[in-house]
Amino acid sequence: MSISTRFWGFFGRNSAKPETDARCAGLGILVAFLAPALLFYAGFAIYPVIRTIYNSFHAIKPHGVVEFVGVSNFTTLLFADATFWKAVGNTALFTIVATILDVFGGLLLALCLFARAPFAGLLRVVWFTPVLMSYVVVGVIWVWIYDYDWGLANAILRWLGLGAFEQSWLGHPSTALWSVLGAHVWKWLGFNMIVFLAALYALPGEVLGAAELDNCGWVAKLVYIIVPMLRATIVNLLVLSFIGKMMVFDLIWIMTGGGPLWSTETVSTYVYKRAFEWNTFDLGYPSAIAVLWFVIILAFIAVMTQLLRQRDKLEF
Amino acid sequence: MAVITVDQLSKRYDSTVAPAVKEVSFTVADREFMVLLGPSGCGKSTVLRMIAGLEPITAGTVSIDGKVMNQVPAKARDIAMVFQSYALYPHMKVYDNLAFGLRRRGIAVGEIDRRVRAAAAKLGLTEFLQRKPHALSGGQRQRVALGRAIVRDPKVFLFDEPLSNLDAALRVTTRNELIKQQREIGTTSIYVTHDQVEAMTMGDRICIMNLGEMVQIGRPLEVYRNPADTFVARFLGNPPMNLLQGRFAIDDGRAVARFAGRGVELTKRATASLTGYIGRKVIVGIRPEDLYETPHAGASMARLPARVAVVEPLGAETLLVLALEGSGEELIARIGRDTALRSGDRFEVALDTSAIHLFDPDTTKAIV
Amino acid sequence: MVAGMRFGFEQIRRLPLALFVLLYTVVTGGPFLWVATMSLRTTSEIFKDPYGYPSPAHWEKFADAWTKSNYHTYFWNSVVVVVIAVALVTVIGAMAAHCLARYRFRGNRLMRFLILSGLVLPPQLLILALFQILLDVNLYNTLTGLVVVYVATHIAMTVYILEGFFMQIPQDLFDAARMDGYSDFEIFWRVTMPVGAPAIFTTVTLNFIILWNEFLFAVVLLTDDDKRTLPLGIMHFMGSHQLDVGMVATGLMIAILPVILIYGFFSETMIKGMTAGAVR
Amino acid sequence: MHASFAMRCAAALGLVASAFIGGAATRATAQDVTLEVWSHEADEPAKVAFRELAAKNLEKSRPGVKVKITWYEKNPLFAALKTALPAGKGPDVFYLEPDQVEYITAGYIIPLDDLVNWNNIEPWARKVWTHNGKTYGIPQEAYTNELFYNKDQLKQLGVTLPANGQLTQAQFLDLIKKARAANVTPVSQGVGDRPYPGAYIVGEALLRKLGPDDYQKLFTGKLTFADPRVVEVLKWVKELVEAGAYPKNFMTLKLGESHYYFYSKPGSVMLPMGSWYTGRAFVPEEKGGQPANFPIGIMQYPAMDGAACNDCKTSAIGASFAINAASKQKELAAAFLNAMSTPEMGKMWIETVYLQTGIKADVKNFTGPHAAYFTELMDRQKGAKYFIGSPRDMVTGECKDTFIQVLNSGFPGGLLTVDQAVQMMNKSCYKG
Repeated sequence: MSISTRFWGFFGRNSAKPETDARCAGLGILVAFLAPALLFYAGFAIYPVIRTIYNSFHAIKPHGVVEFVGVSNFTTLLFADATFWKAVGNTALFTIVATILDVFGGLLLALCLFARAPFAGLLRVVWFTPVLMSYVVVGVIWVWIYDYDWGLANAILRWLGLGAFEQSWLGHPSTALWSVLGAHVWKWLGFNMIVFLAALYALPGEVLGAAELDNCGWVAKLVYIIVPMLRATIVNLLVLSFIGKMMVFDLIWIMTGGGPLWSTETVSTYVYKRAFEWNTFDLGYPSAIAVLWFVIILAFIAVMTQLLRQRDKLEF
Repeated sequence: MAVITVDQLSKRYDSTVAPAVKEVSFTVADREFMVLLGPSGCGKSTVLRMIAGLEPITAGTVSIDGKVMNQVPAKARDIAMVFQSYALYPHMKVYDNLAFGLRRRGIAVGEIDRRVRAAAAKLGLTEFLQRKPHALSGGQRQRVALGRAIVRDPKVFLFDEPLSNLDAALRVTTRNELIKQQREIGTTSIYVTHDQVEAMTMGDRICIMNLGEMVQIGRPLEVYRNPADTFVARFLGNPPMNLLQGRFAIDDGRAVARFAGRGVELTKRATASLTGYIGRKVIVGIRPEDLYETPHAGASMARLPARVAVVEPLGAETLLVLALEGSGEELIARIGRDTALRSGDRFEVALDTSAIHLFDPDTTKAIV
Repeated sequence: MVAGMRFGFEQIRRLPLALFVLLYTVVTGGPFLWVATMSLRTTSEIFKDPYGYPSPAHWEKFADAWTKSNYHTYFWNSVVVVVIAVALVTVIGAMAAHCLARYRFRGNRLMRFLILSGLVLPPQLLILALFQILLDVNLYNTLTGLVVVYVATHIAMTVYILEGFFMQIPQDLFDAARMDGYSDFEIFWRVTMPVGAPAIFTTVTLNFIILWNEFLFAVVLLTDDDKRTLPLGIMHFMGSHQLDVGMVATGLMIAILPVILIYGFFSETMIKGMTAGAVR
Repeated sequence: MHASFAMRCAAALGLVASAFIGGAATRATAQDVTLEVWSHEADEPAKVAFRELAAKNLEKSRPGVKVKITWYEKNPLFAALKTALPAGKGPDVFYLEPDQVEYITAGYIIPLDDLVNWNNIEPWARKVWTHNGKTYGIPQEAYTNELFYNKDQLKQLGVTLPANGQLTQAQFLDLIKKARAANVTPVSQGVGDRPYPGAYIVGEALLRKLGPDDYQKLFTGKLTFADPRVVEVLKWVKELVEAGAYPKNFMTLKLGESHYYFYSKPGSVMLPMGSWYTGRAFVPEEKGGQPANFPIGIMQYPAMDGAACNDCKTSAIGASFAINAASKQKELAAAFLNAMSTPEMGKMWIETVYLQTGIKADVKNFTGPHAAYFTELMDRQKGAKYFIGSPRDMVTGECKDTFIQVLNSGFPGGLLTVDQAVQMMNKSCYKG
């Protein structure tokens, strides 16, 4: 009998749960199922988080010198950091708008394919390509598209005779955030589309007729029939998309670096700046930003998952 | 050979709430087909799952052939179960669904194949063996589920509402087929349902449960004729037994039930058991089929003035919803199909006084 | 005759839809095609005319990237890291998801909260602590270390998707398997995994796409050139002075072709799979 | 059943774990001594060749020593360093620039005073790296902030430079206006990927207007931006901006792209840039360099009215190298630094990189295809009074962030009025 057998056996014996409950299992079984995930997770995700929380209450000096500063990082953050609040505002705006555009745009795209658009099979691949590109490449492409001189956006405007509307899209505070947002939505629409497409195919046959876009009154049908039936999918995607947007970093970092004049500064870029760009090795303050943000996101998720509670059973 | 004995079986999920199953005891004889009947949430499925070993037992014992099974894991009890949802593995072909339970038991491949094909032939599934469940009709899926139990050749079959997902017509044919199979194989079976027709037609015996407790057990007609309480009285039979407010009295030495403004003499009743109820309230139960449009000779009949509220012709017979003039209570009568009565008509409904049931209004138990 | 008219009528009704479909196809496929043409042109050609047709087509750029710029190394590093990480995170995540979805036990909710809260961890912040931990366990600057980090940081999303799906699998299936004599682990392996295949497939695809393009962890946790992954390889051409646009595009095509091919082949399966549940 | 499953599980975990450990173990078995170096500027062939030659020289003089240089781009390099150093790791030697004082204050790099042969280093360059009497980096690249221009363009606009190459404030504004009228972008500049290029003109103007002392005070928080001289400079720069001095894609134009913009497409009259510009522009044309016959010229930044020091000019140290405090072979690391800093190497630097250096190098005559350019560069240094250090070396923290957003991009980008710029800079930087 090996040591490991006795180890697991020990846990098994301690379990008070009888053998016979289909939904209960001995501690040994639970541990066996959860341990690998928890090991990875505890070591390389939870532990770093705990360190981060710890750091947020300290000033980190070089060579392992740590000085307790209480909540001073947080008070500075909450009451004296205009950039942070600017970043919060930008992130909130970005998150809300991009999430809604992403999810409902994805739904509309899915409906297009679902309404038997020609070449739907090919389009499903083409429309998904932006999802497959890395942020670096998406960022570079869109910086070019938005370029004032040779960018595609202005080229099209001039070609349409709308030269008066040409812009330095990423160069002006009033357009920069929206321009980045456009690129971000462009990248992720395809993902939401695929998920919705799957959900649409899974709808019972009777509503399929109603889902056809080319009937008159399709807006009403969308609002009163399709959206309610896809409620679970929508909520699920809203949560996923929401989380992704709240942490948006790569694309903004590549496209604008938070500028011009902080107009695209998000919480993530601000954390990164404070941690890596601010001539300092002190992680206390950036940690405090991350912790506060983490708490805010968790609160939002908690509210949103309440909506997820009713999960319909699958039919087999 | 398998005798199942359930003794004082109880289940409590949460100490703050009333137990889900309270001290249920019964014995299922070898080769017997026992039906557990009751409304949803009455604890019948929990009893079944405790017998199966899928649910821990709070108190009491489950034994098979005299051996206590409480701590024996499900897989070692040699029990096969058919689920309401069929629980077919969606990713496996019918063949593999049938073979899945055998493979785990170290049975030779050839033997597995023989058993699977035999079961498939018996159930008419041979041509579907290479299909996956989603390509089968409801009835076919049901048969696969049954087949999965049969191939195992277990000591005990457990059925958890296996017909409730079928449409009405299919349910009748599958019901008959299932009984035929069980009689042929002769495996001791426990069948859970909330459908009283299934219970009446299939069960060797019926065990009726309500609110976690066993109310009555017996052969179907026995139970039907002598319901132990008002719950059983109303649960068995469609439409259910009529229950009216009444009072018991002794009039000139005769036992009389007063209800609906009349006093009705109770025939064929031993007055001895009723002495305690003299002058007290009772519940009077009358089955719809014991009511008639006109009294017929040879039986002792009483008559109650009533007004026809609704006429429901069902073809073979007609149901009348009556409002009793004496008390305003409602009564359902099942009468011949050629009645001329219309809604609004007044007449005196006849009842067979020998078929009157009496129940104690406090305990709801039958007064025998 | 009537049918023909109907058809024409329907076509007119469908015109706006068709136009929109065409437009969106151009918007999504256009940039990709643009990068594709650039991958066959030199940087100076591109600067002269960004939207030009690749003539002559410089196919040799692919060979150059593959050999001279070490792309074959980056490519195989990416393959090794991503395949192993995705396989591990799928199995490990599925086990945890199965456990959370299937068993009632004290601490279930806490455990779920703990794991799912990983969804909202900003990676920029984890990176510093992760670096130190990898050093402690001697995994810094190793592909293994990167695999470990990828697994740890993607467990949360994997569990989130899988748990939602596994919860919807009827308990009867598991009861049936249990009565058939299968152990807990066999039930996971023979019932949960195959029945949950659609969700598994979704997480595999998603994790693959994300990890294949992952940059931040790779740049900080790997230093040796012969250990770098593809996204770092592409960065090679994004010099601070000379953004070698042509080679960036070539690198991108090398990086994206496998993903597009896989997706092109499997999108049908994936959708069919997701139809049964998954993220839905 | 449980036991067997548990065993299998444990075995699987063990397997995974041993695979990890196995993977890690292969690293630490090198027999020879390896010196690890992390360097930026992977995309500058001349500098790559320079440093690899130094490495080879060291390997030759010390058998058994291997120098391993890992090439990075700038941002990834510092991301890697900022994680490695706090953990007590990182390479023995790494690339650093003088504005990164946090490495010194945090103690992650060691004083080199007793380790390196300082006889080979220019004293003024050494001074840049000297903090509290100790020197922390060896300066390799030195540069001056220059105003490059296209000689043909200037001629076409009908503008001639005075002998000293310096226009007045008004003349410069006029030049900008002339260029715009001729539909030519006056100044190629972009802040798409760098935190400083947008501030070249305003920075140099402030330096000459205020003189070195007040200039330093301004960027160290001791002088208010509301100072009338500062406001005058800002007003002039605002006029330049409004006259259309910068390209329309100023905000997104990357450093490399701004070079290309200057000499190729669409072309501009001027390019304010560090003199290291040529290290990147003198690569062959097919690799994105400037055309061989490009008429590059160098003018002085314009003279300010009422200036304190119109001969003043920013000189700064760029690429430098430092030794990791956690290095286990500091002596060897210093030997590598010395190997990069010999007079021969200094000569090679100037002749191949076409750039000044902090290494003492005796170069009298320039040869090669770019000799004329280098001669002109040296000409423009005559009589110059150097201010060592650029604004980005002086500002830190919030002030640096504001400098980047305001003086580097928002203000020259035309997004801010003079008042707003003054107010924002004062809020973040002025401590008086």
